[in-house]
Amino acid sequence: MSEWFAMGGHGLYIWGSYFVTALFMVVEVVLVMRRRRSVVLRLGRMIRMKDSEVSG
Amino acid sequence: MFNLFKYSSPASFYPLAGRLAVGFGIASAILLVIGLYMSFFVAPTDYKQGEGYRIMFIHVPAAWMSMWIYVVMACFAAAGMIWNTRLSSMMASSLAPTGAMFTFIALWTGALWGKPMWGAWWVWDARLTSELILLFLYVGFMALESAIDDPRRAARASGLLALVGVINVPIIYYSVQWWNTLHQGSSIKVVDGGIESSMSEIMLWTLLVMTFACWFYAVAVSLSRVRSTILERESGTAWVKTLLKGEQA
Amino acid sequence: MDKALLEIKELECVRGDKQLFSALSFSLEAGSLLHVHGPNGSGKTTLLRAIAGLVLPENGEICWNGESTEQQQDDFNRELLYLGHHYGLKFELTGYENLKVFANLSGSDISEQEVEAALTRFGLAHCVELSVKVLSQGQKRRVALARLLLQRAKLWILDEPFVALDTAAVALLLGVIKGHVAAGGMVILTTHQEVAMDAGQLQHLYLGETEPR
Amino acid sequence: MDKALLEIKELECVRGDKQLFSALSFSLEAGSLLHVHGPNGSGKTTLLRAIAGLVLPENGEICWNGESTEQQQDDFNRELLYLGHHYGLKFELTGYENLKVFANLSGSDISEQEVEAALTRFGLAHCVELSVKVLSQGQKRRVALARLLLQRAKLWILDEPFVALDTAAVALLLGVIKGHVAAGGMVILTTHQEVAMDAGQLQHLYLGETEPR
Amino acid sequence: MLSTLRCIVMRDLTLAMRHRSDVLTTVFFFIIVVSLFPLGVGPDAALLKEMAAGVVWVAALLASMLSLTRLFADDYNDGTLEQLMLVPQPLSLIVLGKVLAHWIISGLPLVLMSPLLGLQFGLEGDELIMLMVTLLIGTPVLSLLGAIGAALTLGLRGGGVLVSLLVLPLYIPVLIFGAGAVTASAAGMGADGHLSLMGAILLLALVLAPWASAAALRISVE
Amino acid sequence: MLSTLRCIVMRDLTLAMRHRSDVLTTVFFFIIVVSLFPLGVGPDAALLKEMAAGVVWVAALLASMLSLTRLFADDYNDGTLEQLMLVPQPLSLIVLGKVLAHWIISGLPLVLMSPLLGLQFGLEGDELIMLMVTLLIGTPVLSLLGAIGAALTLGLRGGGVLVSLLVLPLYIPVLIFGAGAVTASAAGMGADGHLSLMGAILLLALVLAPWASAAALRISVE
Ligand code: HEM
Ligand SMILES: Nc1ncnc2c1ncn2[C@@H]1O[C@H](COP(=O)(O)OP(=O)(O)OP(=O)(O)O)[C@@H](O)[C@H]1O
Ligand SMILES: Nc1ncnc2c1ncn2[C@@H]1O[C@H](COP(=O)(O)OP(=O)(O)OP(=O)(O)O)[C@@H](O)[C@H]1O
Ligand SMILES: [Mg+2]
Ligand SMILES: [Mg+2]
Repeated sequence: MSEWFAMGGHGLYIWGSYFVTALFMVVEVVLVMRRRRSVVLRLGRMIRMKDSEVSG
Repeated sequence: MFNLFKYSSPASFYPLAGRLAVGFGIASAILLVIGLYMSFFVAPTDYKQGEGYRIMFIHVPAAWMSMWIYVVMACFAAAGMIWNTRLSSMMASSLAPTGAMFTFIALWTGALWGKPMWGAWWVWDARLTSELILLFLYVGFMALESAIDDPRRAARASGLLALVGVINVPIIYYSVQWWNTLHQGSSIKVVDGGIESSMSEIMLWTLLVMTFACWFYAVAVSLSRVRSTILERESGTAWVKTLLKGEQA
Repeated sequence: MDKALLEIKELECVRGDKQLFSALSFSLEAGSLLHVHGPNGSGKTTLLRAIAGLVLPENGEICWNGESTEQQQDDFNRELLYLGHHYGLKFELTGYENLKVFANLSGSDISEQEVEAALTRFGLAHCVELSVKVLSQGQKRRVALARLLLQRAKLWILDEPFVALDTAAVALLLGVIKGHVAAGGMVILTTHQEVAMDAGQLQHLYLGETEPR
Repeated sequence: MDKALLEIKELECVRGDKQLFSALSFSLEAGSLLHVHGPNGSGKTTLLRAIAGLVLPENGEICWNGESTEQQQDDFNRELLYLGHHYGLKFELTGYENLKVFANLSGSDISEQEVEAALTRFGLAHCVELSVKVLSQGQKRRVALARLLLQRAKLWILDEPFVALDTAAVALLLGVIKGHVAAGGMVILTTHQEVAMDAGQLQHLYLGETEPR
Repeated sequence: MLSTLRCIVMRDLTLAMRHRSDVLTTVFFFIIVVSLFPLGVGPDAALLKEMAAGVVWVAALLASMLSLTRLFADDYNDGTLEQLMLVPQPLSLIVLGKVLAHWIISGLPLVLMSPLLGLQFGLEGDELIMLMVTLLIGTPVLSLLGAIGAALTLGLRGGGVLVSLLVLPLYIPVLIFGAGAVTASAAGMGADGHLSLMGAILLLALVLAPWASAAALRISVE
Repeated sequence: MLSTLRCIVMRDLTLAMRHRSDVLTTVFFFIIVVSLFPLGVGPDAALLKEMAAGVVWVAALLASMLSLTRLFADDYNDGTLEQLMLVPQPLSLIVLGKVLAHWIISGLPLVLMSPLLGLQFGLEGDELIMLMVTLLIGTPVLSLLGAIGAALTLGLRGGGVLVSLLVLPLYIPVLIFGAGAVTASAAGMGADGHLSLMGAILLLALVLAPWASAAALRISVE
């Protein structure tokens, strides 16, 4: 098994590539989702506040 | 044709984008699992490079994506400038971060591949250099967009830049290639050629699967990014209001 | 071309996420003056800039002699003189040089005497050879206003033209505006100062939520 | 320290080859307002900047509580608030952030509520989160003026503070000035607009060749 | 048409002459940057000669770029730019006039100065002439492309650095062919190919850049 | 004292963060300039390795200098600077705060970025560390000295180029010792002498520059 991970001496390079790629993709997805959540929250609050201003 | 125009309005595109993003996301995940399995367990060890060549299965898709996304982005920007459709410029700006990410990944994996193969992290080769410049073009696009406060102005300015950039991309590509062949022997090309000729059928298929996984990933991510942008820019309209009220409740 | 006509049709302007005005329509004939009122931030400057073609409206159209100004920007610009909050002067040049450049660019060919006469009329005779940079606020403003006498534009758009002027200069400018309107010109202006305006056909436009007081 | 006192002694200012004023002397006590009059280019701005220490006078002295301001620039600055033609605001920051920075730097420690109250008082409640750059002229001016409410300066030097303000804001600012003078502050201001001023001890100073009309 | 162009060029030249130091500073910046390299790299003559064309060209790029920020910024800040946009002439013509003036002020002096710097690095005869010729064709392209960047970044904070980020990648082909031509001629190979490519780039830029800059200006002034 | 310093530094950092791209652009400028050289000089690895320290240092100089123009200019144009001068605190303290912020924004990122660029040019191990250390000591000096130039050229037209003219000569000692240290360590010689000289320059600049810049500001704002 560990031999497989060593990848014939190229393990560091291969795993370095795959790991960084995975990291970037995960981070990008998380960032996109977080942005979406914050946008929905912020705009929702804004719209609610405007509504209460009009009615109240 | 009629349908296309219907979906070019943000209000009707928003839900469609949501459904498409989920679809492409799932497809990308499935292809990614298959592709990773193939790249590590199915594809044979290369007779010349040993295991090291397995970096190819992300390097090459990332490199292809980096260039393809720029072209798509410029097309959206052009459509946005010509027909003044808001949605196009939003798509352009939401493609850019993903494109920049793939460019960086291509550079990173290339460097990690280069060390064992050429003994150097970096050489000033034509392909490498023009990829680096592509990263600068992406960063310039994003920097300009984020430097302008007003979103509509930002979209128009960065769209113009994307257009100018896309004229420049082939010029850069050929100039760098020519510049390089003038000075340096083609030692690197030989290695490349070696890989290509030795590429077995199964390697080619793995590469293809991984490429489509990356492509679908890019589509999914930029579609969900554009959804946030649509909400922000259309926050004054009635449909966003009703939509958000529904989501809060 | 007999009578010039400016028509604003269903204009809407948005800044950021704020709609400043929408469905704004009016028209302006030769020989009339439009005074745009409104509290700070109500969108007067934005409206004036939109008419001049410096701001892209969200919706609506601006027509000059029946044709949209976008289609005939050059022709419209020839008839237009816009003076905004900024002076639009090169501070390193003298007042004379500044006026000369504008006269040249607007295509009218104007003699030295005319430029000098305009400067003198605005009380700047003693500082023609000074660069605009060292002039006082009011003097800078006067240099910018001297363009009114030189360029033969039909439509004047003046954003707070009375700012920084002393009482003598305010009276002078009022006279110039009245003369222009009487000669069949058109003027659109805003001002927060109380200035007695009664030139030609006087129209009023109120922007903002507050009603005229 | 009982009563603050500003004394101008034999002041002379020269710009280029032009002597703006010379042998100008006056003094200003706590609770009084000085209105500097004069046509465009008569040297009002120059005088105000000289008092604030931003222009080096050719001759003469400015004394604060009996001592030359040059000798005690830091102490004098603590008592001084100068608002000129420029707004002195960072356009990229919001109004709130701008005020906060000035309050911090002037050494007075001011709570968020106070800053918000000042902005609200000047009718800017709805645009606290906008960067100053996108505000209208009048709104920018209001942000700058909100500093008057926050910094506890004794001497206010205001160069044409009413410019770009709508009528409501002019009335508001007048009230603020009167309040400051009544509470023992000192104000020096210039304006070309006709504003009804009758605060504390009202003094007038006429610059320029023309006599008061 | 021509009188408008002349009026704009003369106006900008007059403004530059009002501060004669302007013209000099670009040249001096060029000279200083070129002179920094021997200090940083060390005084090895062969190494320096090999670097010469590259260093001179990079310095020219930077000098031209540095003066770019000023191209529209002054006019923008004092409101003259919006007045120029209201002039009854095509905006791209006015842009062309301003670019021309910019080149005369900050490009031409570099061309005239370059042989001297080449000499310092040990270049000779043909190489010097080639350096001058490439700069003569190349610097107008720098001004033209730079105008796009300057127009796009107008009124933005940190415009100076941002403009370089946008513009330097666009400059790369000019740099490669410019420096390449000198090196090729030094190696005894013909540089005709390089030169005709640069000419083509110049033509392309001359046609497209004023138009793109004008579009960018309209966006920025809004 | 300290609270004033903190307030100024925080204010400038907030301003920079408002446009996060500001910070990035300086770094990218640095990267781009360094990458231009191989394009100009050609891709010969040995030649490039020999140039490396010089090129990186010159690029750092230029990047730091380019962002200098902004140091006081924004504050000057909108009138904030005259307000800062009226603050009841020594002006040199305020200058120090602004310089500190400038270094954090535009110096520190260069230091952190330099090893990567060194790698591209084929530097290794010790040389990379030495490159970083010299930049760490050197870049604050660049910001400090640069502040004097920025203050002197404030409000002058073409300040961008003029400032480089004033400041680059002042930078030369830092450049020589900085690039020299890297070359020395690459050649296997000790670089201690270089480093301690750079430390001395840093101390001197830290004491004198804020004071000199404050004096220059008073002259410029008049
Ligand atoms: C930082 C270093 C590198 C960068 C920036 C880079 C960039 C690129 C780019 C842009 C492409 C797509 C070009 C095209 O399709 O024409 C590509 C493809 C490829 N690269 Fe790299 N590369 C790097 C290092 C390497 C190394 C070290 C190797 C192998 C020894 C390698 C092997 C390949 C192969 C096999 C392809 C696919 C060629 C094809 O399209 O047929 N790359 N790379
Ligand atoms: N990005 C933005 N987000 C929200 N509001 C904005 C934005 N940009 C501009 N605004 C608002 O748009 C308005 C612009 O008004 P404009 O300058 O036209 O006012 P005005 O009537 O000329 O006022 P004044 O009398 O003060 O000159 C301001 O109220 C400003 O706050
Ligand atoms: N270098 C110079 N040579 C000659 N005169 C100069 C020079 N610099 C400034 N001046 C004059 O100095 C005066 C400066 O006046 P200042 O700005 O103080 O006027 P002000 O009273 O504030 O006028 P305003 O009401 O227009 O604001 C102007 O008349 C200007 O022409
Ligand atoms: Mg206004
Ligand atoms: Mg004044």
